[in-house]
Amino acid sequence: TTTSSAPAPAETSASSSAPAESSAPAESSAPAEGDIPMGDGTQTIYLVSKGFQHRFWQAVKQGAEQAGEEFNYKVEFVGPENEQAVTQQLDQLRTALQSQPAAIGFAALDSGAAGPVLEEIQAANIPIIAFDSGVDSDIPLTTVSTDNRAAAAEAAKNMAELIGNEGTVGLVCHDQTSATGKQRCEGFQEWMQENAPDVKLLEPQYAFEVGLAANTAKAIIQANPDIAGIYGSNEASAIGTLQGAVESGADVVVVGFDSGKAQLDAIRNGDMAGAITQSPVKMGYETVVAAIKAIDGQELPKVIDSGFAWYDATNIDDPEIAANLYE
Amino acid sequence: MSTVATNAAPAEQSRVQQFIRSSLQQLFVFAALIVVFVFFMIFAPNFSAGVVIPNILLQAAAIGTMALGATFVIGTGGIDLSVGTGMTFSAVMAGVFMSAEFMNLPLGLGLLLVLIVGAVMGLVNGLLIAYLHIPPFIATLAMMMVTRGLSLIISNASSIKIANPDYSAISNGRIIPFLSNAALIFVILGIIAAVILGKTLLGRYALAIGSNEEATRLSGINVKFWKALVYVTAGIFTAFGAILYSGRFGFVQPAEGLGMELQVIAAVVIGGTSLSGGRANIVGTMMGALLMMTLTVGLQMMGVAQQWQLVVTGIVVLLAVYADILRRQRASAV
Amino acid sequence: MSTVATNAAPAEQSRVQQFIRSSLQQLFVFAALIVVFVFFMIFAPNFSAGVVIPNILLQAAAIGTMALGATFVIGTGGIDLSVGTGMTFSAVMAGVFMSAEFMNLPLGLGLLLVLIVGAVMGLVNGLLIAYLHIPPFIATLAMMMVTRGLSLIISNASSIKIANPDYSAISNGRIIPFLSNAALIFVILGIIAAVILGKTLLGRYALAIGSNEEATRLSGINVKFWKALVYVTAGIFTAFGAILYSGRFGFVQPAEGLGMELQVIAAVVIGGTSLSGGRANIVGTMMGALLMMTLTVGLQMMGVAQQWQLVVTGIVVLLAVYADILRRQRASAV
Amino acid sequence: MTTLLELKNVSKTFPGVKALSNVHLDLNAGEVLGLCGENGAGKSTLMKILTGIYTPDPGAEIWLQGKKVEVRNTNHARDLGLSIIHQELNMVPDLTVAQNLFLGRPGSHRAGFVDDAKLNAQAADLFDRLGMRLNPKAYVRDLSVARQQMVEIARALSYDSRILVMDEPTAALTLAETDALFGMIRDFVTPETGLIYISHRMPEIEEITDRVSVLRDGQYIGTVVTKEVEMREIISMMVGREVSGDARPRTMPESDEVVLKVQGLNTKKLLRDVSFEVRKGEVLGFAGLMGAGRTEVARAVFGADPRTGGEIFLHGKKVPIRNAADAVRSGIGYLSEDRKQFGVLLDQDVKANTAMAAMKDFHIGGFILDGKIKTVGTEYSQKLRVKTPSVNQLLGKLSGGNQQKVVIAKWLVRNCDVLIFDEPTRGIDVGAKEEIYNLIEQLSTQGKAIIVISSELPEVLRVSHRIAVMAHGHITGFLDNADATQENIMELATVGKAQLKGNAA
Ligand SMILES: Nc1ncnc2c1ncn2[C@@H]1O[C@H](COP(=O)(O)OP(=O)(O)OP(=O)(O)O)[C@@H](O)[C@H]1O
Ligand SMILES: Nc1ncnc2c1ncn2[C@@H]1O[C@H](COP(=O)(O)OP(=O)(O)OP(=O)(O)O)[C@@H](O)[C@H]1O
Ligand SMILES: [Mg+2]
Ligand SMILES: [Mg+2]
Repeated sequence: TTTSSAPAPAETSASSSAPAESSAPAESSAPAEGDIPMGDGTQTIYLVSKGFQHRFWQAVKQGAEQAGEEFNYKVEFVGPENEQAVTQQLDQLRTALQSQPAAIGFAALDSGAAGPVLEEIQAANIPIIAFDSGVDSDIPLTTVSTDNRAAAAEAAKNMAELIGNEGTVGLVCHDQTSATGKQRCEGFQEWMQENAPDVKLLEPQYAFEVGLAANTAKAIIQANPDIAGIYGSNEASAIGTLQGAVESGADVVVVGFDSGKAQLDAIRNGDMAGAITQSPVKMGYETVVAAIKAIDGQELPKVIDSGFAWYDATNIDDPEIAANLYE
Repeated sequence: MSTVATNAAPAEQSRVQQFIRSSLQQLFVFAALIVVFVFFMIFAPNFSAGVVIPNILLQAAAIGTMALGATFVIGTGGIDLSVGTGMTFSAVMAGVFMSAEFMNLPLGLGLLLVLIVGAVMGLVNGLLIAYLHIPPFIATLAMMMVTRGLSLIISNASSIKIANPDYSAISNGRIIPFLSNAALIFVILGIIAAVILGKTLLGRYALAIGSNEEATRLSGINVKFWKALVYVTAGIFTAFGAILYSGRFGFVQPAEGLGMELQVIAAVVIGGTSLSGGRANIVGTMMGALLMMTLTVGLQMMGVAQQWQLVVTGIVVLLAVYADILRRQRASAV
Repeated sequence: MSTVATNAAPAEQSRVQQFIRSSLQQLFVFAALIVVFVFFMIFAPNFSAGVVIPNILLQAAAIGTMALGATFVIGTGGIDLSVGTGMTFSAVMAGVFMSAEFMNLPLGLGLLLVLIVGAVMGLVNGLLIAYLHIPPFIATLAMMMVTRGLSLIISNASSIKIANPDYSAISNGRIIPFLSNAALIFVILGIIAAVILGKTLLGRYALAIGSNEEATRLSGINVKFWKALVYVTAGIFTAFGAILYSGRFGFVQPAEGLGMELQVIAAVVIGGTSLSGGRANIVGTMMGALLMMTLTVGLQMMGVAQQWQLVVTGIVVLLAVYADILRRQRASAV
Repeated sequence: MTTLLELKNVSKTFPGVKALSNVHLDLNAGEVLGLCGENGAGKSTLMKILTGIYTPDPGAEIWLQGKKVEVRNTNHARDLGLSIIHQELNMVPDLTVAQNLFLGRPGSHRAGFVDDAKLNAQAADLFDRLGMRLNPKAYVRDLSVARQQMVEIARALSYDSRILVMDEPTAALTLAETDALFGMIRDFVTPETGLIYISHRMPEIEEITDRVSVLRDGQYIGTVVTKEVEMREIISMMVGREVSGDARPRTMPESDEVVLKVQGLNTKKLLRDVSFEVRKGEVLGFAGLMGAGRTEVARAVFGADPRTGGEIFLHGKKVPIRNAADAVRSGIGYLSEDRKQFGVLLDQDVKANTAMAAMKDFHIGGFILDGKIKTVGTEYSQKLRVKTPSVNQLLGKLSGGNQQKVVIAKWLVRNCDVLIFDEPTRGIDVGAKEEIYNLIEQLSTQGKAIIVISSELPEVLRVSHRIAVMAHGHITGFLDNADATQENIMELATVGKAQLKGNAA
């Protein structure tokens, strides 16, 4: 088994010291070492995320609220119904603008769509921070994100090792159209194609719910009895995939993404080989911190990496990993 | 004969009177809208009418326009579940026609083609329902799947950008100060829909079919034809909705639209149109769409957690419909 | 007088005969199922009956169970849009009752409470619809939003794990070799539903209400009560569905369930139950659920791209319903 | 005299039913042809074939003024000058009277736009011309059945057709309205036109028709000239045997025990202080003009509509009736006048409909006793001579009259103490009518308290021991059968509003 060795592992482990002990979060991650001014409690920082109904986003929210409490800012947090609801998200962004916050954080579902609203926000002189994934625009002052493509590549790399660099591998991706969804699928495929010529990749299937993912995984397994591994690109896909594998009784290596109680248990007891975790709490925290700095007029770096890490049964309880896992 | 004379109808009412009377009938959803609005003015920070009203109008325009078409369908006693994904499909086709990467057609031609796409979609629904007698729920459910699939296939599951600034101006421009064109177009389409419903054979027959299809048939009306035409009309309104929706951000997301049909139907029903057909109300539909959007915007601005927004919206929808039912019961008991 | 005498109806038909005759009526969806199945046997690699049938049964069990309840609702001429999110809500409550982090109740008590949750959900729907006269579409749409919100609130938007292996065994265990318990329970519940529909007052009155509510009321039947009871029944089936669904994974995802209502309704209608009420068919519903699931599994195994799966499923649903309509027309034209 | 229309060799087969076989019919110019036959004889079916709604079995011929035609659909029929008033109401409830009147009519719009003001004016003109008092702007859903029937009649007359078919147009009408209708019919018939008139009311047939054709069991029996025969003879052609009818009830109630007592009944819309009693074994008739409020009394007593005042006593005990279930539980049965809307489950079978009101007797612990339902259903179908291939037939496939019998059976099975029959013989043929009268009589001798609401005065006189007459929501008087005549009933039924107010004050 491997431990984290992603393209940016050093920062990852460093940065993942997390807001928990956030007495000194600034030193841990922010390349720009400004100090963080306290707010007066009246100003609001508004985060428009990609969702609200999954634990991942709740963890982001939690991090954001932590930072808000610490520095005396109010934090509002919204997200659309699902990861296809781009226009709903943009409406939420505009409504956020109308409530006149001091700063806005924005996790764009579609990197190209937000232009007009971002211009409005800029015109209203409200600083905007991108998080989770980037935006095709110069307007956000910085982007706090995970490199999803690299993270997916890390998953692929581990998968390849686990199956001995050969065999058939299936993908159950969680979303077909969003940038994150695509990157998590493509990053995995690209790494395999470049580095594991003996691995046969199946056409990716899409399933955003546990039940769908389980059924999909079973169909993949039945159609390909020689299957060696399946990758699930978020919590629901990964858990569903695992269930599908269990129900089929097939010996399949399942590699996942994100965390959550069921996934953690599965990894602990070895049913799932391992998964990639991002640092959602930290991502929320850093986004708010960056916003506060922006309100203060400080310069921000172009990108703030919130990191990711591979975890499996061997390192799941390491403090720097555990801090980024949520149940 | 009967002595309780019905007597020659009270001298011909003027149109204005008629309109006021019928507006009074719609008062209920209007009252609900006002109540909700005032509530947010008081309790939601920064919810100021000047900024929020144009915004709500802009955001409600697309769904409201789709709801106009759905009012006809529901008036016949039918239903259109494909309105959300059909909207997306029309928008994807707008992208195909007008974006630089695809056909890059001139605006006028592009728009015309989008409307034709909407009409064809409606026609397919209409043929399935009127001529093959497939229940509307099933026919449009199938169309929902098919249009969603096609959107993803055609767009290759990528969002499409329509860079043409004129396209964007259809929604975002302001011919009238303070009112986005989307809102203006919504209102104009609303007036057109009201005229079609109240003053044309199409509207008359739609409601007749919804009220008693067999009697309508026996009156010598080609029920199949008019029913199909109702779905075509709804398809055209859906295409208008697609233009307003995608024009706002100059951009189309091919996987959107699922679930939107429920919002559309809710707007229609809150507006007083009966799901069993026969009675329909265009002004009510418009108010219904605005009410839903006001709730969305207001609750967000109040900072209500989103889980709770769902609960609150559900309850407000219930209250609005229930109050309307109570009012009608009282009215008919007098 | 009459020559076509009423006369002692052709000697009392045996139950078996009756059953065969009514099965023949359901033949159509059954035939469609066979056709689809054989198609996949030929064209989908590794689609072998031995493996796939238990699998399809397992996967269809939850939705099929929910569809059993929905058959009653649709039989009254109503609809239940809250069945998907209501299922999730029941599952979340199962998590609350039985997972270690929450109440950690013993299995029996936990299951009972889950069924009670389903019944209460149904009761709320029933009261809104039967006693407050809110149209089923709206009442259950509101419930859809409310239950979805509550699921997220109660679970704190986290998935809940129910570690109890006995809970898992409800779905995944195999009392009968080769057949998962979920499938077995589905079949048993199907038989119970068929008995309720065909042999009890509840079923009789549900269809009477769907056929002519006013006439049923004037026959001295407490329509409100029985209608509410139909929704309660549906709620209980939904809770059973929730147990089968979440039991499969020992795991509950509170954001799931949206959109499932359409699959459920599609299964019911494909099975021959009329959306306008008055006619319902339990065996048909079960076949309908299996047909939908066979399509999903088969198309995936054939390696059809998912966009195309949507299109194909839409078209097959249309064909299935249309062929059934043709058959009925022919039957009544003879 | 020229032959306007000739039907030859018409047969029609429905699944399981041969509704018509080789029927012949001819209509002369300038005449009213009566079409008689028992329930299910095939009258409506024949007329539906004539007007393009059903396609006949191959071999049928329709000759219009000497030309053979094929009627393709309703519109084509109308183009050929054929129009029909159907037995069942065919109104669109959510449209207004005027909108209904001109629905689907060429020339009712300009380039697809409709002008309601113009339609209203035209409708008002038409009503004036026909002497009907109807508000063109009223919604049809708010009209009573009788008024809807008037709209249907107006619509059919306004088509200026050459041949008009009226399928039981007076089923919902009272005598006065029937007279008015006959006036319209006489105006309609000119040397160029002809009218086919279907009714189960023999006096009407006698009064309005020139010739009568008779069908029995889908067979053509013959045609007679009305003036040359006694109605008895037509009836025996219809039923194939003699039917005699007493004019008055043959039994008298024996008990003084009051079963149902209604006191001070008021409703929001119409009823004012309606009080009456029905004794054990008594048949109380309700007479009155259209809209007098008889149905409203029945519905209020039965709990189908809300009361604003008034008390109901059963066997001397006050019963709180708030809805139909309460009423049925306390032993009241109500047979509605609007069968299609309130009486039957069209897509359920005969036996299920028969058992519907008495399900308490047909289940054990919620489980239904299908065998018992079938036995009882068969028993009552035979008793009432319901014409159906079996008790498993869907009710929607029975003729109107046979549906009515099933509804009656439903209440007989329930075995209530109080039975309210609202227009019990509407659409029922003479033979069956007499059977129903006998049934009512039997029930009264069994000690039931019975209310019969009827718009046919002979019927009221035939069955009632006492008669309550209503006008404008008031009971204007009670008459013992012995004292009652058509004349003194009409007198009470036409008491003016002003007089009533005077009384009340
Ligand atoms: N659509 C149908 N399907 C099956 N049978 C039918 C249908 N319509 C009529 N019938 C049958 O055809 C026969 C003739 O019916 P029809 O309605 O013409 O009788 P009718 O003479 O008009 O009787 P009534 O006086 O009761 O109206 C009846 O036995 C009836 O059950
Ligand atoms: N002039 C009218 N126009 C419209 N509706 C009327 C009129 N007069 C009475 N009605 C309605 O018709 C009904 C009249 O009462 P009801 O039906 O009890 O009369 P009825 O004596 O049974 O007469 P019938 O059943 O023959 O119409 C009431 O509901 C009343 O509102
Ligand atoms: Mg008839
Ligand atoms: Mg009456």
